[in-house]
Amino acid sequence: MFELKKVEKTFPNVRALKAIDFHIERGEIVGLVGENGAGKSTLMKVIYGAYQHDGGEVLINGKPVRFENPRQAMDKGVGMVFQEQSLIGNLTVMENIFLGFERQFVKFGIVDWKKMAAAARHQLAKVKLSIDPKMVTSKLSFAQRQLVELAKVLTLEERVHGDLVILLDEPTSVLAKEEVQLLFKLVRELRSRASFIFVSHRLDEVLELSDRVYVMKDGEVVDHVKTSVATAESIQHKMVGRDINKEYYREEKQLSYDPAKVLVELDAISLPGKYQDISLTLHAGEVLTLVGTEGSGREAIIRTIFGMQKPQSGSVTVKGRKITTYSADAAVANGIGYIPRERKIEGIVAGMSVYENLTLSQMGRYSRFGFLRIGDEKALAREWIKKLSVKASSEYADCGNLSGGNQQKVVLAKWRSGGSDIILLDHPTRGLDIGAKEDVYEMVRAMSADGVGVILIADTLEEAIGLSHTIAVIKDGEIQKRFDGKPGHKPSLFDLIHYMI
Amino acid sequence: MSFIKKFIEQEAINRRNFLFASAMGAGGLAAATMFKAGPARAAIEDPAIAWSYRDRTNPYWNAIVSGGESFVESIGKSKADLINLINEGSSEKSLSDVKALLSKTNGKLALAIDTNDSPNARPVVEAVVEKGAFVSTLWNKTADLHPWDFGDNYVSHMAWSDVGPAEQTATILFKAMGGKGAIVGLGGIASNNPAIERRNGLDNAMKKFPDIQLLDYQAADWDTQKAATIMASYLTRFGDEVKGVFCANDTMAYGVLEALRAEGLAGQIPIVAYDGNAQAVDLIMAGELLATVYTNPYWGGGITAALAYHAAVGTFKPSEEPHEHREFNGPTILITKDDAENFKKQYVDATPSYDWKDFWGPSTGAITY
Amino acid sequence: MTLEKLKKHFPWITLLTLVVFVGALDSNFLRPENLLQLAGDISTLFVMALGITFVIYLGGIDLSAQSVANMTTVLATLMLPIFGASTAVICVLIGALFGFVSGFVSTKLKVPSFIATLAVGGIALSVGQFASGQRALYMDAVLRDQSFSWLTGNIGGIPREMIIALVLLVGALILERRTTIGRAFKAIGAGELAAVASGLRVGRYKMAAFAISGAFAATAGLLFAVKLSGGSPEMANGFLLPAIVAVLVGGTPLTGGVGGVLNTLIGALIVAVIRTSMLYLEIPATAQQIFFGVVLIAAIAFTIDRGKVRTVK
Amino acid sequence: MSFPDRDVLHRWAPLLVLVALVCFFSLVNPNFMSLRNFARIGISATPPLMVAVGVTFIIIMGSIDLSMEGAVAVCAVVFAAIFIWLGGTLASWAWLALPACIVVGALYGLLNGLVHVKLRIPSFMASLSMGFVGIGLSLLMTGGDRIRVEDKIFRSLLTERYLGFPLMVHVALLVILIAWFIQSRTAIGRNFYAVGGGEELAHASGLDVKRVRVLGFMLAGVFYALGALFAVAQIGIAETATGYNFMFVSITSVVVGGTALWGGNGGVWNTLVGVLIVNVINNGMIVMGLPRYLQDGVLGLLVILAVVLSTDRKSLAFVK
Repeated sequence: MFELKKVEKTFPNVRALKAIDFHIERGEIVGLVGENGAGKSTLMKVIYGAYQHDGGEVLINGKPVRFENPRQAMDKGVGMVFQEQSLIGNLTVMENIFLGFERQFVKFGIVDWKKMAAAARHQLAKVKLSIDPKMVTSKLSFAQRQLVELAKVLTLEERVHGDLVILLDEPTSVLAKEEVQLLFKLVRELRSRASFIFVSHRLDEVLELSDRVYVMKDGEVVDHVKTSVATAESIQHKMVGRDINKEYYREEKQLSYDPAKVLVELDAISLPGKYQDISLTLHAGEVLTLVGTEGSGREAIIRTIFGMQKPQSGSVTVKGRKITTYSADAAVANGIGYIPRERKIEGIVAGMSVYENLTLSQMGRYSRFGFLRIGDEKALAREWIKKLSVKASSEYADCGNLSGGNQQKVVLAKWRSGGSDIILLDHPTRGLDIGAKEDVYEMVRAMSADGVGVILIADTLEEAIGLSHTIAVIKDGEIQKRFDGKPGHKPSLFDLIHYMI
Repeated sequence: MSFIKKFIEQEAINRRNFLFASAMGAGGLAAATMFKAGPARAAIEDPAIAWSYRDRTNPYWNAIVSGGESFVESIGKSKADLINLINEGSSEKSLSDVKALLSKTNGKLALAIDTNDSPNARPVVEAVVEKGAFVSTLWNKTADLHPWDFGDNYVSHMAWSDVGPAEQTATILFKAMGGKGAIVGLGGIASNNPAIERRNGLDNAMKKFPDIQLLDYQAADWDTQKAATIMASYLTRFGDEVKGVFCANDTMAYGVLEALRAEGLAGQIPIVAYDGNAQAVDLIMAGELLATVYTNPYWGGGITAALAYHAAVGTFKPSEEPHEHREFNGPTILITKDDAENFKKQYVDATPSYDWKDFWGPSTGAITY
Repeated sequence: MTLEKLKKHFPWITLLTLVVFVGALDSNFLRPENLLQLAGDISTLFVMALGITFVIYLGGIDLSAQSVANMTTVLATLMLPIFGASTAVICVLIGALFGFVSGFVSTKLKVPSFIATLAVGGIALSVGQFASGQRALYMDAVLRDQSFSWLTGNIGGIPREMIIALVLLVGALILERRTTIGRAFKAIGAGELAAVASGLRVGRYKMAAFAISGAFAATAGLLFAVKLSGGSPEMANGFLLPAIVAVLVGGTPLTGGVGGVLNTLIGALIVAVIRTSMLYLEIPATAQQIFFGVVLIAAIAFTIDRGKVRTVK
Repeated sequence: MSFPDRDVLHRWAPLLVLVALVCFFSLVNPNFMSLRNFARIGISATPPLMVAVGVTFIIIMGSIDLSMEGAVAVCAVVFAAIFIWLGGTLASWAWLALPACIVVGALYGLLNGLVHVKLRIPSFMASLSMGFVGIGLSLLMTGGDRIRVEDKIFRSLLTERYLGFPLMVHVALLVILIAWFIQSRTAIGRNFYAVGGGEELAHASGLDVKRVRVLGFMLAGVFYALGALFAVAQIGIAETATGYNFMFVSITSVVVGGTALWGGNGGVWNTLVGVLIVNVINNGMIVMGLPRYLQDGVLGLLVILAVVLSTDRKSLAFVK
């Protein structure tokens, strides 16, 4: 019923989509997977009208259509559920749900708020969310926001005659396990009303939810299989175009750390509303992983160590010295490096070259009397581009134009080249494809071997288990349980989840 | 050739510097007469004529330009031949525009200018002299800058001595109040010459009326709305104490009047102003304004341009004129209820025709410092 | 050459187009001494714009520059008899101090720079008015020539103030391209959060940018005071908007991180050409403002590199 | 949880600042606290209030509008010209000048919005340039002259009083109510908040952001026209200079009232309080007899103080 035939999209210098064939039937759930840069997001944008295709045809029930903007796509029943933060925080839930389509509640230019609230409640009921539609959206939890997003798209049901196609873009990335299950249940129920295109990095989830999976690579659909016959390995193989070591955490490579050398010591730090009574110790060469759900307080702990938040009580000791001033620059001076989750916002500076990004945290070392030694900076950049095999045309390349994995490498190189021996990793593999993830794991192991202490907030539990020496499970800002994660003695997924929820 | 020209000009500048240096000492006067005549140049044939002034949003400057246009027409050109340079209150733009015009006309220029701020007069005059063009200034110049130090090219400077007329309006105000009571004052942009002189006029009058008290005097920057706001606040602060208002110009008086009108006090508290705009004259006839002073900007605008032009074409040689023809005060006419109607007939409803070659007839004598 | 690559060059292409256009209508305009003079006359304004560039480059705005320059003309005139040539240093330091206060209010008290600088400008204006006794002041000619002859006149036909402006430009360019401060400015302008997360003391750098802007504004005021041989609390009026326009039209948008001091050079020249072109095109007095506005819209429409500005607010 | 408390405090901070200022000035000079003085403040606050309300909508969208001086000048001059041309009194066809003025304001705003949106020029620059155009346009129309509007009926906006306040203050309050209605009850009003809260998201949700922007500038133009009408009613003169000083005063007022320059929050009531704060300061400084040369500086300090008190600084990552 919704179909793409030989769809093309070309940007200056890049052929982003090459003759894409794609179809989805009524009530079907179709998965869409591919590495970063494979063309998934371009394809989605063509489908929901943010981009216009420049070759081939988009067909609905056999009739060619063309969407000039997202609104036209919506009018034809194509809607998009964006990743987490796509609701406007300062508006109420109901305003977000009906944003751009308020006309139905408007009489003589006046909005009938009661009618809108009632309609909003109706939509929220579809996703089984019982919140006040007059609530300001910024006060909702991540999971609630995701459901409001879905409810918003489901308003198409009333507005559009004919079938609905709903795109789900990484809907699970910020959800805890049980919330994911709730979402999946909901989607399965809703297939009586709509078809879904499910985009995710998490292959297991794609296989669990979808009927069929399209695999993309280099702007092409390289395979399309029924999930009943597919395996994660075969799909990964298609995505990457090479075999992946099944056990890619390579536990056997994990070395033990030096318990005699303490790098960071948290002594009963508390910050009301964020975390309470956290005591942790990080040793040289240790990978310490904080496990917990979204909003459990993990980020706040990391940001405290980096000096961006100040605990109300308790103390932080770095390399034997108690921290008195909480500021990022003091943390950097103490040899702490921070690799934030929002890579594009906090990690790299888009618009600056690789070498400029690399020395940002250590300009003092590459300058004399305030004047930069740009030659040395470039040499450093060339060295690390080679060391980490960063795919960049040269040290002059704009970091904003690098792929996610290569950006992450630049951020890592920034800290490592500056000699940081305490590295804080917040979701370092978020949004990376498998190949890039492997590179990150390799770097974590390399750092550990060099005696660097690493505190990690992992993207998945498997990652956490595979990489860490020590695991602290955090729930509602408190440490619930500590696990020793030495090879051979690793806790199971179930052990962790038990304490998380 | 240009080398020689440069040398001569350089000499002229050196002479000026020497002049300054010696003016500090006792020999200043002697030196000044010694080097009185600057480098005379041949007359310019058909120079461009320009007026450089503050803005077009003000009736005062409009009258200046009208006078300039009238002069331009009197020599058989069209109004459009008068080049307008508007500085919008920016000395920087004033100077840049003049330089650009000098460059465009290659020095074939007769310039009439108010330089916006007095310090700006020197660089303007120097630029004009360097290019061999002719300039007459109006209002703003520093006291140490004199036309006769620049030979023929700095033709003249005209200003109005506002102290006397302002003293007269203040006196009229005080008499209307019966010689006693309290007044408030509104001044122009504090550092402007006219603002300072008019304030001095008020102070002089106050000395003769010991029973008059000045409650407060604040700058309203020649602005109608600001004046209205300040007047309203005066009413709050002083209430019924205010028996009279002294305004440094007409446009502020309108604001004062509207602030009073809002309270139903228009016409009940005497106000005096300055400039003699048409609206002010009407207000005097309506009894809402007590007096204003007409400075005849129309004549000022015309004659300043005429002086520059005629010096440029060689009708007269400025350096042969006495000092009182190089720096002189313009005419002022005091307007009160008695003569308002007559004045309106003569100056507002009709435009008097002037002989633009009678350069110094209406003037009121040399500027004294 | 693709359009993308060409975009970088739009500002100076716009400038060249304007010059050629006016030159085609009146070839006098293209005389070298005329162009030289045009560039020379914009010098003072350019110096102020140069300072403002740093603040806009960080995504802020400095509306106090004109008031600081006004104040400086007064202070310079008052201090000349006492301090002689070191007046210049004192003025620049005072300007930097006012800029620093703006920066402090903006970064530490989190008042938007639009308001913070406007307010600090008010304070500068008050200082200027108070110090001047609300009068125009004149410099003693001998003292001026003793202390500041290096600021006036010509060297080999080139106005000295233009040379000063160029020296300052080179200084600013080195600051922007070759120093840690410049690099930090770039990082903060393009990605403030990343700069914070890299351990940069963002607050300090921002205050430094405002202080630099204040110092340049004071320099502009000083140059102007010496040029006009006097000072008044109104003398630098009319500088602010053209200076900001020069920065923007040169291609340093208010969003920060893009553009730079070289762009401001081009922007200042564009402003000078538009202004002067009115004389050559003989635009009537009452139509000059419209002309300026319309040409400005056209020039900005050409010069901004929209590719680098994500949302157009 | 101390969150709601801080929220509430910051929401009411501008009003508290206003009350504190009124108390302070009243202590210095008891005359300040009088109906007559409040009426005076009301008169001087009315024209800038209209302009500030107009620009509030723009600022809520996260844009800025610097064209108000040109817009007010054009509207005032067009109004006065038509008014005089059609008879010069409201008791004739000259009343048509009132709607004509509003239409001109809307058209001016429309043009401003189109330049901004269609040419994709940031609003700061687009509106700054359009401001020059507006000033120039009014200059072209008047040739620099002033147009006097002396009709007694029109001027009754200033001269007639009810409950101690002139008519124009009452009309202005009515306009504020309408503005509040637009802000909270109409789709377009809420869309301003959506654009200010997240432009790209709003676009992706199917909102025609460009249309909202252009409409916003148009609406602002209407309020500028109202500001022009009140300014003419207050002074009785329409001229190019009618628009002077509105730009910085109105934007300062909006920010002092607690509407953030980065958009998405604040509103009409904030602006009312902000305009009152600025006008109370201006009035109070003269009432307490502060010398003029100190007034700019004191206003600056008080504005900083007011903004500092009314912004929720802890929630801000950084400020531009």
